[in-house]
Amino acid sequence: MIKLEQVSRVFPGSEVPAVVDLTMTIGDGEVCVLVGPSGCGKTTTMKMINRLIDPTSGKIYVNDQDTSKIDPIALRLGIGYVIQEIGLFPHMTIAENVATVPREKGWPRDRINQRVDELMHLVGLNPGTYRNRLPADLSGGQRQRVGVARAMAADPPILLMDEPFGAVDPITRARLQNEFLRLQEQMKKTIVFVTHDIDEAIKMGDRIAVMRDGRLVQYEEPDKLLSMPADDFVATLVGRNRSIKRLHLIKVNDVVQNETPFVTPEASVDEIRSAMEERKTNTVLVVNAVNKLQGVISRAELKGVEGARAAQIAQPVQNTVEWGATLNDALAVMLNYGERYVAVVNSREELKGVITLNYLLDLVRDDAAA
Amino acid sequence: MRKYHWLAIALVVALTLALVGCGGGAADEEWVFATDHEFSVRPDGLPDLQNVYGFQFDDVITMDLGVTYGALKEGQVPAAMGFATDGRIKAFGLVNLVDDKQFFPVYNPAPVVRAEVLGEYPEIEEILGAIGPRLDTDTMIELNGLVDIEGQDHKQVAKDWLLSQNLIDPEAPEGTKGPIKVGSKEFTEQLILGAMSVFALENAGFTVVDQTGLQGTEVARSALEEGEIDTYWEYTGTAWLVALGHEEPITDSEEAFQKVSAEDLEKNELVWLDYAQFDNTYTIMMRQADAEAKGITSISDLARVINER
Amino acid sequence: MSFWEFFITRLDRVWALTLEHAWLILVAVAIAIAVGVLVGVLITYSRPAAHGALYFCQVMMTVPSLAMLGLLLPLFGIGFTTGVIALTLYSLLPIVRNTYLGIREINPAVIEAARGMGMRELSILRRIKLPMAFSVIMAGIRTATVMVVGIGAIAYCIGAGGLGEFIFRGISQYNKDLIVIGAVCISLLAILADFLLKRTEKRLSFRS
Amino acid sequence: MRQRNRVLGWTVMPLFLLACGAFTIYYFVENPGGAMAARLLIYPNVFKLIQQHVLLVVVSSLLAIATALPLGILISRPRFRTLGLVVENVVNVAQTVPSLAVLALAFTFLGWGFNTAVFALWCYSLLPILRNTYAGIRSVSPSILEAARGMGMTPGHILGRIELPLATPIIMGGIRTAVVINVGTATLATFIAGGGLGDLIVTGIGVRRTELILAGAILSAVLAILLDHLLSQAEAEFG
Repeated sequence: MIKLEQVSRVFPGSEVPAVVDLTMTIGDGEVCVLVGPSGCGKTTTMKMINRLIDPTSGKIYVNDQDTSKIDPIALRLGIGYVIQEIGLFPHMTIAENVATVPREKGWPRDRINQRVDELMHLVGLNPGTYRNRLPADLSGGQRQRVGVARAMAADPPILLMDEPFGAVDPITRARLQNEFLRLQEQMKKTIVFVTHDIDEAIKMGDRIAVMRDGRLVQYEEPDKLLSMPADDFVATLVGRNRSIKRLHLIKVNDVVQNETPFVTPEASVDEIRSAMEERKTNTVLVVNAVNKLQGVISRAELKGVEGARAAQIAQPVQNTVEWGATLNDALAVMLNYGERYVAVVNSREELKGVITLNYLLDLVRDDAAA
Repeated sequence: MRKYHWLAIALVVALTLALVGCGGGAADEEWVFATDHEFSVRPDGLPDLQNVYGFQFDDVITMDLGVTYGALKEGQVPAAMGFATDGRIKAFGLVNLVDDKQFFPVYNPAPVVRAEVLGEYPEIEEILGAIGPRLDTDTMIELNGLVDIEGQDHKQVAKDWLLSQNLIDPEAPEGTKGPIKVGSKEFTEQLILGAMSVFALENAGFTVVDQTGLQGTEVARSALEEGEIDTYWEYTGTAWLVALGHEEPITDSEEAFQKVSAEDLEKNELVWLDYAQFDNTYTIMMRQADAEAKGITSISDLARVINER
Repeated sequence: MSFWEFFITRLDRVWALTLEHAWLILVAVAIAIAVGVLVGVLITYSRPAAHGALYFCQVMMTVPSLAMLGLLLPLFGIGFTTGVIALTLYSLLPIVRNTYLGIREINPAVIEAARGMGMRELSILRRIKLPMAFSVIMAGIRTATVMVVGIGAIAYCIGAGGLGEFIFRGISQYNKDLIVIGAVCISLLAILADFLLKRTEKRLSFRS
Repeated sequence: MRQRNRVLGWTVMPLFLLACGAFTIYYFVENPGGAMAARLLIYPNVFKLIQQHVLLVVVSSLLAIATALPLGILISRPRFRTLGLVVENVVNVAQTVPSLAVLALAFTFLGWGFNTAVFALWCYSLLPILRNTYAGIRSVSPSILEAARGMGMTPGHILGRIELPLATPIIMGGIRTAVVINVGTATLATFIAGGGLGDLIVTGIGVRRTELILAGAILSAVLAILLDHLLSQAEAEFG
């Protein structure tokens, strides 16, 4: 648990304090996102937690210990720290980068090596391929994964993340965010996450702290923040399309449906037709015995192919989202491919179900009504 | 601003041409004198020489000692300073002007040794003292010539001569005593004399640290006084005027040696060993043909010619 | 006597003086690296000190090497030691400057990341700052070494020994062969030193 | 503000340096520290040596600029691309050759004197100017050149209005380096009868008179700083 009590910070030579009288508590296992326009004091607040910056007044407690009484080195070794990809050490290999904190802590070599492999697997980088590469040889997304792995090397209970996905393209960013959320589900770390992107905040945060001019304006769960903004500033920040933004908050996992019919690859044309009739849809998905998605068949493809099997006429499925994505991702995919549904698959490409456009429309309408 | 570029380039070219045009050589009838650095400031050097003889060169060019001979030979200057024992004077067709007012003192070289070292190894007196009396003017001119004209190595020249005089054996024994630090100044004669000291000491079973080739009198002298070297060959006149700071030059060899050695022993605990037979005096040189054509044989003649222009 | 005959008769001397020269450079540059990197690192912690030191370096570099040698002469006497001191002073300047600039050029985010992860200042220095500034520091060392090879020749004037002997003796004896031997040996020594340092740098530095 | 800095740069700093030089001359001529140094440290003599030194530096530097600049421009032209690379590599190696070696080698085939010294200084200062001219012009981004060509500028205009102005800081850096090196190397000219402040220094070393060494050293250092400053000032003016 991290507790800030009336924390203020004034930088020398500056009349305006960077952070004023900030009091907040971040619960264990929670992702707390600090969000606000640049210069609002969110990064300063974060850096005060690991004492890269010391508060001018006020107290900060980490696990009920006053941080000003802990040696800053010991404090930092117990807190993971992720910044944009530029924070990687360009002269060290990926393995060396990841091993930084364990080496600082004086772990034995074997244990470090083992841990590095483990972490690289965890963030989806094959150690055999990437261990001895330099950061410059990696793509932006890969570098960001290294940054996360590096912060988690010594398995710290707390992570500080300063715009960790800021420097990558939107598609990669969305993927990294999803991966990270999935990791967090297993790890249950206490995370302080700084961003200026309200969408990212809504997607990532268990609680969101909106800051402005060094003050905490509202500290709420994302859903509440969207439905009940504390003042005009927050309302403007979250934007007029709040209801659509709520789509960010709902995971496909929670609402996946089975409206589109499935057939086996061996199904005949008649079987396919009847499956469509049964659910009154124009498409049918082809799924094999181990539930793996093989393709899709629409009414148009059924013309003049009497006697063929489903596997022969199935088209590849492009409109899929991964398990753990949000409804917003699902909507984006639908719009992209002009389909009224998306297929939800897990990382082994097994079909988990579908989400339809009608469902989304209902959801947004309900919101607006409420 | 852009037009300045062409302006700047044009300016550069113009200035260059102008300066190159100005930088022409000296006019023919200019009396330019070539000297080394030390001679330009010594009490027995150019400024006082000009005062005593009452004339003034138009220009003085300072250069490395040894370059003066070549400069004179090639006709780039009409007069230059040199050393009387330098082999190049004869070889280059130069002539020494007579020092008719006896401006220059005598300069007999002798090994000067720190008394402290001599106290520990008294045999050094005999070893180094034996060299000087066998060196007369002709010998020294010849030895210098071997280096400066023939291009032989000064060490080889020194060794060959010592062998020919039976002062050393062909193979030096293993060094067991010492070490003795031998110095010398930078010019050829000093290098030869220094090398002779080195070989003679090595022949007598000393380990020798070779510090020869020091830049100038004062460097060598203060090195000796401060114990950075133990011995080097100094000239009586130079020691009298430069090191001991006297104003009146001594023109008799024996008198100079006696006075210098007595004072140096008393003041600086330095012992002068037996001096060489030759007097390596400074000399004012001209090309032989040139001097004859102008009827110059002495420095007074030179002064007269320059003043009567 | 042809040049080559002349050269062969002096081969021993050439070799001895080249070694002497190289040793002079080696000692001076080694001391300069130790002191220069230390000073360069220390001044990164104080802006006024850094400005002062850099300005001092810039002014010192304009003092002609001959003058510097002359000024040290009354203080330290003739010989190898004075030569080493003068060469060390000269080679300090580019090393201090480049160490400072090399460390200052590092992206502050990298250093903050290291601090944020709990690295101690000493290990940041050893594992982040110095390795990342390595190529810039090496460039300083190369500049210093090449420069000092040349000044080493002039240091013959104050009895530091080395290849300057050939040049100065060649000039005063009007002996062209001696001058050529001296000039060529010194130049080769400088080129060789530069080449070796370049190789070392390539081998030790990370790909960028 | 910038205007004021410029005026100050042309007046205060040079005047201060000149005053330093004048004081140095005055102090050492009045306090030569003994009869030996007094024979050399007299006003006409010191002024003659300063004049020689300045002449050595200025003539050789101007010659070097006048040759290296056009040469650098020439080898940076696309059609001399290979030549440029060759020259660049040769210059990089040649720059490691010590100045004393260049001076001594020049002496072996040109004999002693002012002209030899100028030649050696010219050779030596050619390199940094040539290299920086080439590097400066090559550093101009190809997209800028393409834009200029696309707008229909002639090659001459591209050189005069785009390449040279953009390369000016680097070229001026080379010239400044060359001039400062020249001031230092010119002190060595005395060994081959080139004159200059080296006369004071070498004589001072020879007869161990600190006053002579100091006078020569300070005056040459002041000269180097002054020329460097004036050049940086000129760079700010025209750059």
